[in-house]
Amino acid sequence: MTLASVTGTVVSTVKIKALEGLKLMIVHPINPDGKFTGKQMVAVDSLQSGVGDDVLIIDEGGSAGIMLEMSSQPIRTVIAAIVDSVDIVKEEKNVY
Amino acid sequence: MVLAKVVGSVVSTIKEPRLEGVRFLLLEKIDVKTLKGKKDFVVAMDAVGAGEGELVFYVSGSSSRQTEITAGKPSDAAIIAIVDSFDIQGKTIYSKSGLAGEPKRGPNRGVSK
Amino acid sequence: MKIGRVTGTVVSTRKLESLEGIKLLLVQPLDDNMENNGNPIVACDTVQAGSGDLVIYEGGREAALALDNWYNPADSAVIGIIDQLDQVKR
Amino acid sequence: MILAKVLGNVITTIKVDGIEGAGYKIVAPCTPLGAAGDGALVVLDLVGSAPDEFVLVSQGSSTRQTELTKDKPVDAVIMGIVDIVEEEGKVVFRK
Repeated sequence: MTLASVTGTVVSTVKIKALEGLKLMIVHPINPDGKFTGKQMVAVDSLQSGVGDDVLIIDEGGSAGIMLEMSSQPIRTVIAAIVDSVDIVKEEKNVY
Repeated sequence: MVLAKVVGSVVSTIKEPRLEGVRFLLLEKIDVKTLKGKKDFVVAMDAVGAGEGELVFYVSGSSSRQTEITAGKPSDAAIIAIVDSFDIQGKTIYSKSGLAGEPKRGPNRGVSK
Repeated sequence: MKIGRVTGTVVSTRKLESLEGIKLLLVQPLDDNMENNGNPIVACDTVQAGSGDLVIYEGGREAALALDNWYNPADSAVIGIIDQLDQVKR
Repeated sequence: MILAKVLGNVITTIKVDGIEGAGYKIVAPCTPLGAAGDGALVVLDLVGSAPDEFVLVSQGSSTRQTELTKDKPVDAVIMGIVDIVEEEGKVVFRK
């Protein structure tokens, strides 16, 4: 799973059957400090997230199928959770 | 599988119902030669009871659903083992202290070179 | 499926039993412009491809399905030799 | 599959893989000439390799297609030890 920030929404009228009725969001992976990293993607949202929310995305077809209760669907990126908080241990000295 | 250090945890109330009761840990991938974090983060389900500061490795993709904790859940990364030690070309790079006894649990376990 | 060029072969004597008899090819993945893209991979041969051949290969779990003995952990297989390739210039 | 060089062993006692009889190794993906890059992977060793050996690594769900790894949480395995690599008609690596 990857931490990401919801940066926008996508509206599409002409689309494959599997995507009908599903909400699509643009998500951009972020580091724990909130900085953008990597490339943005489009994820299916079933949790009513909004622009600005930090979320956990899963980028794996089988998991997307489990979440959306579909099988052999051509969708692999889904929003799995809306993040409340990320706790990071303070950098301890001599951790290793 | 990829070696990573547990650097934190992620809390979420609104989530996919099947993810209820699962711990999400924040992992930072490490450089295996220097043990330094690579500023490359991933959130993984915890299937072994790992604690912050520990060195672990995780499986990705559909293989991550093959543990008791993650079976049937939407998951693309699961921690499957806590690393005791590892060596490169015969030289021990990392070793968790207290190997002989029961590993100490809790957030402030002593982990030293 | 992806496009690559066969650049050589790999020989392994100590290997899993399920891989016995399978020829292993060194395949250089190519990008949209037919330029080398990353490190070569090793793929199982199912079509008697040879060095220099332009081929299509499949990655992932489906790759092993191209082999007679498909129950093995192979994750890439050459499944076709390309005779001709037409591409629209972008 | 990719070519990789075995760097060393990974020892674990607390694990949930349910696998007995195979250990974990650290490997670095490398070129046919044996030059290893920066990246490193933890892989399950199914053939008994030693440090510095050149091996074949398979990744993904295919790696569950062995008797030992069936239905186990594994996404990378060593499945062969490389003896010879021949490139452009020339032997570029021989064990």
